[in-house]
Amino acid sequence: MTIKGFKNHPYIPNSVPEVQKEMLEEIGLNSLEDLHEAIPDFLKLKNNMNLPKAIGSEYELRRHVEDILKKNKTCKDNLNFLGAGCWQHYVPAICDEINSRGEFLTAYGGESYNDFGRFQALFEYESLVGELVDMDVVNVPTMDWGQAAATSIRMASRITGRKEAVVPKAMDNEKFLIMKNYCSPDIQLIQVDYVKGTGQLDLVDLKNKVSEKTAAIYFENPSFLGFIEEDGQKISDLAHKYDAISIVGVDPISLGVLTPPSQYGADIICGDLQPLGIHMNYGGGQSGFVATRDEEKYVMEYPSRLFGIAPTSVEGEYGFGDVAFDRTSFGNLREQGKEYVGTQTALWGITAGVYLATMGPKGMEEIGQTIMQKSQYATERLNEIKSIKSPLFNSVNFKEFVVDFNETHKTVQEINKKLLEKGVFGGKDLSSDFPELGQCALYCVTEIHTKTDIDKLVAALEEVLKS
Amino acid sequence: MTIKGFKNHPYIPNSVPEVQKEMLEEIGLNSLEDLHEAIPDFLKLKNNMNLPKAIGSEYELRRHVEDILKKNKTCKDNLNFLGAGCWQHYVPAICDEINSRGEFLTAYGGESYNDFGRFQALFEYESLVGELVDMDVVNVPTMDWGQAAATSIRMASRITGRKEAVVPKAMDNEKFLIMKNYCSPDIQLIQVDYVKGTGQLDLVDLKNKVSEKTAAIYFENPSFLGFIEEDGQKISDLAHKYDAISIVGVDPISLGVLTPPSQYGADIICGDLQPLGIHMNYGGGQSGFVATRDEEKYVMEYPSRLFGIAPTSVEGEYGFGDVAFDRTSFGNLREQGKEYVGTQTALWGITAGVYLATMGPKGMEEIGQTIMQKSQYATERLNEIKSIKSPLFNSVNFKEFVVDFNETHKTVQEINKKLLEKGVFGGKDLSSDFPELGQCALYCVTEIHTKTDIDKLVAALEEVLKS
Amino acid sequence: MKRINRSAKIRNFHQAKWDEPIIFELSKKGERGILVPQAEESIVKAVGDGISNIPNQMRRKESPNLPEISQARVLRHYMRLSQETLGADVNIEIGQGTCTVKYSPKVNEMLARLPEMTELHPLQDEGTVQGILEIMYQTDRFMCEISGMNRFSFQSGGGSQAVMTMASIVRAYHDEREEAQQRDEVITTIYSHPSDAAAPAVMGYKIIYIHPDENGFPDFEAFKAAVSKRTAAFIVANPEDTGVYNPRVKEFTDLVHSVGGLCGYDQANANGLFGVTRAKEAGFDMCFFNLHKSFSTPHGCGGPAVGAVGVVTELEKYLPGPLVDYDNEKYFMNYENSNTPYNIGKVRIFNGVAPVVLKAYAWIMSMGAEGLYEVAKIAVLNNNYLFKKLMEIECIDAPYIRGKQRIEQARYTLEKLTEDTGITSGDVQRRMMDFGMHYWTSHHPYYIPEPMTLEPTETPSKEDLDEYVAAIKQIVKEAYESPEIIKTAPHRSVCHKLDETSLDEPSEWAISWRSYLKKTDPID
Amino acid sequence: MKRINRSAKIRNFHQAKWDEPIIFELSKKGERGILVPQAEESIVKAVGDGISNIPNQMRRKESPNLPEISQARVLRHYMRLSQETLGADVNIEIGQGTCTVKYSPKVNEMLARLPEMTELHPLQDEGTVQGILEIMYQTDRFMCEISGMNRFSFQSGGGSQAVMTMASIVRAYHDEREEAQQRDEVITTIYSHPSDAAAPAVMGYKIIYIHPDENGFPDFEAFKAAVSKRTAAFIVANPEDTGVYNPRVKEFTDLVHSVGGLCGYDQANANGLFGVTRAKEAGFDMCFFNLHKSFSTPHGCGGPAVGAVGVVTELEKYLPGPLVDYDNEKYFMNYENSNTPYNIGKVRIFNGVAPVVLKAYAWIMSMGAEGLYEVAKIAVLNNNYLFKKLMEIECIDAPYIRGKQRIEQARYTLEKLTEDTGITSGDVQRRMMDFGMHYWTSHHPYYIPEPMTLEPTETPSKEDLDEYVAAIKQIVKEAYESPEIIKTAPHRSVCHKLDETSLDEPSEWAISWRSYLKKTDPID
Ligand SMILES: Cc1ncc(COP(=O)(O)O)c(C=O)c1O
Ligand SMILES: Cc1ncc(COP(=O)(O)O)c(C=O)c1O
Repeated sequence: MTIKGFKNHPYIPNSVPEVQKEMLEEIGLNSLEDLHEAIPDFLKLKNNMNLPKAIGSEYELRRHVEDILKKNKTCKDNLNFLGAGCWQHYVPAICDEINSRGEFLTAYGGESYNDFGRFQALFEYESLVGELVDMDVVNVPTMDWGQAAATSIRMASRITGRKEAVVPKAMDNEKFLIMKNYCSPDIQLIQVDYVKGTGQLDLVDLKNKVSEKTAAIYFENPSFLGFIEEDGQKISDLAHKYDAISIVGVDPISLGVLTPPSQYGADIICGDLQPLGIHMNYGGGQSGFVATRDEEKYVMEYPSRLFGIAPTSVEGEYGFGDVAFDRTSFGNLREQGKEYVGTQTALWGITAGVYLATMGPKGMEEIGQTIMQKSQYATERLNEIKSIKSPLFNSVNFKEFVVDFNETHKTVQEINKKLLEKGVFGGKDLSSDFPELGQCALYCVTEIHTKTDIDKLVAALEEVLKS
Repeated sequence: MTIKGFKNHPYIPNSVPEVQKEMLEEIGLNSLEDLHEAIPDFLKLKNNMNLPKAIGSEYELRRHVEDILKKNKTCKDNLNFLGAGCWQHYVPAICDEINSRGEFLTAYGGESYNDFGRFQALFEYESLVGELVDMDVVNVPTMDWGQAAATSIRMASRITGRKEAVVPKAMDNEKFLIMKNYCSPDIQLIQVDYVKGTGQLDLVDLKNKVSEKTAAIYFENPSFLGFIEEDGQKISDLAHKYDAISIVGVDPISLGVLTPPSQYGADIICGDLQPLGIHMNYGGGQSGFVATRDEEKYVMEYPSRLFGIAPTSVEGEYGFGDVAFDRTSFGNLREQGKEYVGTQTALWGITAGVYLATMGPKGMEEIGQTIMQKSQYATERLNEIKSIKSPLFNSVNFKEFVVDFNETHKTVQEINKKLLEKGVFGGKDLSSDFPELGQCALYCVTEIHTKTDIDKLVAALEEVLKS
Repeated sequence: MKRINRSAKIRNFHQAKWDEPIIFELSKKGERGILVPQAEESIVKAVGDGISNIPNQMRRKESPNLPEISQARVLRHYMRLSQETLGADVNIEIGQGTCTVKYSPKVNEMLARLPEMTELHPLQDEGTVQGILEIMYQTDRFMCEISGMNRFSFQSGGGSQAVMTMASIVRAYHDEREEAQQRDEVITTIYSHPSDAAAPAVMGYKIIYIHPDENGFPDFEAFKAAVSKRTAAFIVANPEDTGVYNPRVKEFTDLVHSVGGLCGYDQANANGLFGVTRAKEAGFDMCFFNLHKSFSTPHGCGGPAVGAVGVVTELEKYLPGPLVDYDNEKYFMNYENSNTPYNIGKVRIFNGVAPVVLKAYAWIMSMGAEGLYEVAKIAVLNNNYLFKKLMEIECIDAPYIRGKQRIEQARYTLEKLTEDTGITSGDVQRRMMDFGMHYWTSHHPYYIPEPMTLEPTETPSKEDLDEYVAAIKQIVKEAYESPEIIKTAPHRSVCHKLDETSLDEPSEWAISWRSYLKKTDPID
Repeated sequence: MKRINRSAKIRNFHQAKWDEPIIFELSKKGERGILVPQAEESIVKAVGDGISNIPNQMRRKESPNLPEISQARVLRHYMRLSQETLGADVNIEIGQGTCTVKYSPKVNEMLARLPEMTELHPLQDEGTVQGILEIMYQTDRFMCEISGMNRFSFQSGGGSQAVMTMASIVRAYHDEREEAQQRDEVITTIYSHPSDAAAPAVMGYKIIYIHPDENGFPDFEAFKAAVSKRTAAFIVANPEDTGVYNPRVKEFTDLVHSVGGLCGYDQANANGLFGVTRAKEAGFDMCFFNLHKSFSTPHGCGGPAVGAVGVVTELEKYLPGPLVDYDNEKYFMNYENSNTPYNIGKVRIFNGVAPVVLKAYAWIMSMGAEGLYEVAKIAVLNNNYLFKKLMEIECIDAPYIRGKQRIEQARYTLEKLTEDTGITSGDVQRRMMDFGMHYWTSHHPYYIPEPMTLEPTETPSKEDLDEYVAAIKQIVKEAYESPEIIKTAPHRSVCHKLDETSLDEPSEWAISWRSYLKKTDPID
């Protein structure tokens, strides 16, 4: 065994040999090697692991990693129109300031006695999202929208005792795969078609697929393809007619201008917090939420932690704690509790809270309106290009919209490649997930796009299509 | 008057009209206009100021400023060999982490009862720099090295009651101008020549200029031109012989390997903290320090605040306060106190403290050694280029050195322009401040330069000189 | 001046206490926290107000009842809340057993916050994300070397989701073999993490628990009795949170294999074993590492995080895709296994939490093989030093094997203290806060009575450990001398003892501010 | 559950108290906080150890006695100290009169921390720093518009240095006119900042103080008597920290001009006057703005900062150079005035603190002319609301003129409180800390007995002001009912009442840790 000691590492105070000696003496051992005597020899590694040599200094480490990262081309230095589940919105400075505060960044599982601020911030986050979706109960965030939707369906299944859920065919395939895996093996997901011209959920097909076996109807608003699903109330009514649960997935940044699903019959609302002050992070910014009314039958089915407010032994003092803790897998019932809980995305929850507190009602209204205006402008300008149809569907869009390139006789892939050369990231290529649409792409326009940006896209596309 | 109200600005909570009304009522006024009735009408502006329209949102502001800043080319994306009073060293992440903590960043003039952490951090900074320079007293930082040197001379002048100070001719002209202005009108600065071959202070000339009228001899180590001033003790002895004070300006990052001036007779030490964990900031990172022995006659001449440690009414508790506060212009004597005090560069002091606490003795030794090795390597490699002499002076260098381009028959300006095209920032052109040297440049090599970087410089220079 | 006497061992601590209102109470009609970009006039001219064409029923009628607060006040509020949070950056993190809270170097955080990381869209063209792909690829390679596994996926957003991913793989594996119906049991141990039971249960598995023998090893006889053709998998931590390493682990995994089951290793807290022993040699088919624990990326109050799931070659095709590959020229997303018929699909959207992978990469690069080995040594040294010191306190015990070292953590019992004084482990937990310390009892149920679970990692110094022990000693002393101070603790925290009665009472609990307002009567 | 009663007006506050050792006490031999890059082997081969050739007497023999501490512990230490510091980000900043502590927007800080700002060397080729030059140039333009002056220099690193710069200009101006000998007096007022006297004194000037008349205006008769051929300059704040605006200011400046002197306006705290009135119209030849005060850039515990000095055209040639200019194509450093014979030279190395200028630029751009005017209005509104509320408290008074509004701050007196109860303003200061508040007495000497100087700026909301007043009221009540609690305050801060005796005693004071150790005997 030739493993050499590693002395005085800045991250390991007790790597100092003298200290080790003192501590070893205290526990009655002679050498560090003795520490692992509990592990049988035949299980022990005989050689050093084959890893790159440690970088010798923080400076070199930084330069090394920065050199690698420089190979990335960012949405800041380029013009990005990708959305499809991860959206480029403006992140207020205050959001980054708060989530980089060491205390929040490095806290974990303490009690409210130690981590009072964490509990309050997450309680407030719950409350703020509650106002946005107009519901009384919101969970401490889960992984992402996909997980939130999957859990919503499992909740519905437990509440109704049923094993089928109806979902739209026109949804994000990745999200569908998450839900499918998480609902396996017992819950079946049944896909409902959309209306060809409008993209709206096909109510005829839906009626055929809903039955007494249906635990829930899950749909999204705005839909994955960016338009506003207009028949929310009808869909919810249909669910309720069969004593099924109406679950709506929502992009929270739309809720300054769009009706919250609770107001058109949703029993469970879920969605992604990433638009609310969280960087895209190559998809690492996603964070799921679930919201319901404050009814025991719903609350008791959440797998997540739910932070509640409560008094303390001192008058006038707020306290916080876990509501119905034993409901979770951290409670006494373990796997008999609801699904499972663990590390999720709490810091993004706190961040979304900061975002909503900063934006306020006016900010949320205005951002919704700005997004509507800018995306409509983009839609219209693109539609002026002869061979392009924009939007493909005859519905009102929010933020995203399908652009039809079929008439260009070029593939979206080709077009996007050319756009890339001009520093433009074109919309998501839909041709493999939605083969029936041929060559279409999902474009995303938010408050960060200026008129100049949009005009630049149009000009770039015109050039690309000319060549 | 057509100034329109500006409602609900995020930075001005009481810009809400309803609140204004309530407050105005409380103070018995009818309108905001009445608030300034103390100002005679003829002094009032009649029109809006002619300023650009406010940028409407944080996002646009950010994009606007970032677009401007993008016009800068940084020392991170280019290869920089400029030093000359502002040096590119590695800034440990922990330094930025601490000085961006909102509490430190936005604190100001509170008492130790409110700002205990600020007092402790600055007391510790004083103590840490004290160890580095081997002195018992260090001030809360002043503006920059130039200011620190100027104040040191004023201190010496008050202590000795004399009005002349001897300074090296081979020093930074900008620094000299600061000192000259600050010492005016009463103190005269007399320049001492350097030895032609070595750059060392010319002891013969020095002897001629020192007299009973001399308050202080000020010299630097390493000198402005980068070499180690070898006769420190002799110079100090000479000062002391005339009951003058020996002041040494020092680059603190050299003190892991170089003797602290207190050990060769310096009575006052000054210098710049910028190398100790502070970004260059286009020259905004400079921060001066002054250090002396703990003798009343010295301590009582500091104009700066000096934070001292003291007990409190509770056993075992540390407290901090201003030592000899009345000495300063903040004390009861105002202008009869020592010079003046005010906002200086405290945050850089805290930062330098973090740096020194992080580096420790070993880190300071190693960085000194690394800098010596790398700069020697650069000197030697450059000297291999035929038409270049490097270093010009026959002395041992620390970090910086003079490169002689006279034989290239090109001006430094031309050369630097060509280097710039290759992404290399060449050394400071000395031709106007040191006309006697002809075409020479002051190069700076620190721990951040890799062998590859230095080799790149050499190759670039070779190419430039060939063309 | 006399020298100030600093000989006290117990810190004279008080947590920042700001008595902050709930954010809604800060609302003042009309205040704004930020201004939002408006559409340019020419856009407005072109498209109008943008919202009139929203179908009426889908147009929000009343603005959301969010608070209206100026920016400085929002900032102040959250700054204060942050000070009221005992993150690892300010604390001696020893008292969160099985959480592996270690130092998260600031340099790594700064790297992860560069726009070259934060401003990447997950669907960007591969050519534009070569940097982050390289990092993901290399980290996969490192994980393989550390575990002996063959391929890693970084999709799982935490350890529990990693267990879920393992359970999904188990299901897919047996599905492909058409044994899914028959194999409906997952075996674990009582001291493995609750998620090792709960996540497989979501996937439809019955959970069989193995209890420890008198040494604290999972009872091999009981295990033999449990393993059968119904066994889908054995999912276990080793050591469990008792810190006892099961030396016969290979016999366990062999047995499971012999009946056709799979073995998944919960290596959330792997840092005591780096470079010492690996999943592969112990016979596991899968394992996961919590990058936010053993690999030092910060916990963020509970995520974002990564549970990196590694598998042997045979199981690679089940891993959620895409995986990052390298063709000697460029890095690319490999969708191959996503397209295999029994692939589990996705567990998290896109490519997992890439910044966490980046931080783990940077940490590993600052350690190297020797550094990781040192981490393991010191984590174990620290734990056993702490163990020794605590066991010297009379009323503290730790069940199970003596003589051998615990690995990186241990579960203790304060049963005797409770018997002697009535002070429970929960009481001690609250009192520890008065000294600025985390303290954790254990997961539920409390198999060990009055449990206390501590895990020091390699981060604390000997002084930190001594300070922690001194605080425990102080509390033990108080328990015998003045228990009231403990029962009424905390005294130096943001809040005092919680009145928990409402939290389990549907008519009273309040999970949001609006709910609280509805359920309580205004004070007049 | 009953609603929690939050009607208390006084915050139940405690500052974070960590009881941290001095950093040296954390030292453990052998620990490292960071590793430093080493010269590559090939370099070592080429040049050796690099240090042997240091002349022996210049080679350090014993390492500096710095502490040896692992990185996490250094971080923890400073994180804790930061929590123990009442920065404006966490506090209601009202109690630091004449400091203009307002909100420093985080977005500006983030901009200033971009590498395009931090990683610039001041001697870089102009072509490579067009961005920062543009910002400096534009900010100069803005300042000119705000003040009516003609040209600004950003070299001064604070307001006091700005006064020094003005005094230097005064000297240069009279030098050029060969009147420097004769003109050796600078006139100021007792309520102007101490630096308005102290900095000119460094430049060799005798200081003449004008006292206020019964209204609080600088006494014009006394002023007339003081002005003479010996007058080099009049340097004054208006309003001074009493908040009283001198409406006859133009008569003052006219008088000084009539004898050949210059007038310098201390506009450190200008935010009450933005868009309302300017230095130019009041007849000043020079003025300065504290960007770190009125223009919102953070104070940083006392710098880095910028005192932007503006002058009329005639004085431009004395300004320290270089200045930034624009030739309609590119921005450049103009050294013209540096080369004029009577130029003052430099006051700060290089180009001043550019990131502070950047932050001020961003702040102005987020305000515009209307926003700046609103700042002035609200700063004055806040101050006068506070004034009204405080003056309702019986034992609080503020000397001088009634009826007219104070501008952005005011100096009060607690003389009656002291007479009644023995509680001094200094006592109140300490007690305010128990409610988490700054409180400032005044500059010395205390011309107004038992002074209290408050300046709210436009940042606090009405609620913040009310909370501040409530705390003062509470203390006043205590002063009459239970003064002991005030005399022994603070109770909820990091430390208790300081024993100040050693601080003025040369044999006892300790300005560094090593000095403290030398001067005190070890405890055994
Ligand atoms: C042994 C073990 N397994 C699994 C987990 C779950 O990991 P996570 O918290 O990331 O969901 C943990 C975390 O506490 C753990 O310690
Ligand atoms: C009126 C006035 N003048 C001058 C100054 C000095 O400014 P600085 O603190 O930046 O040196 C101040 C600062 O308090 C001030 O308020």
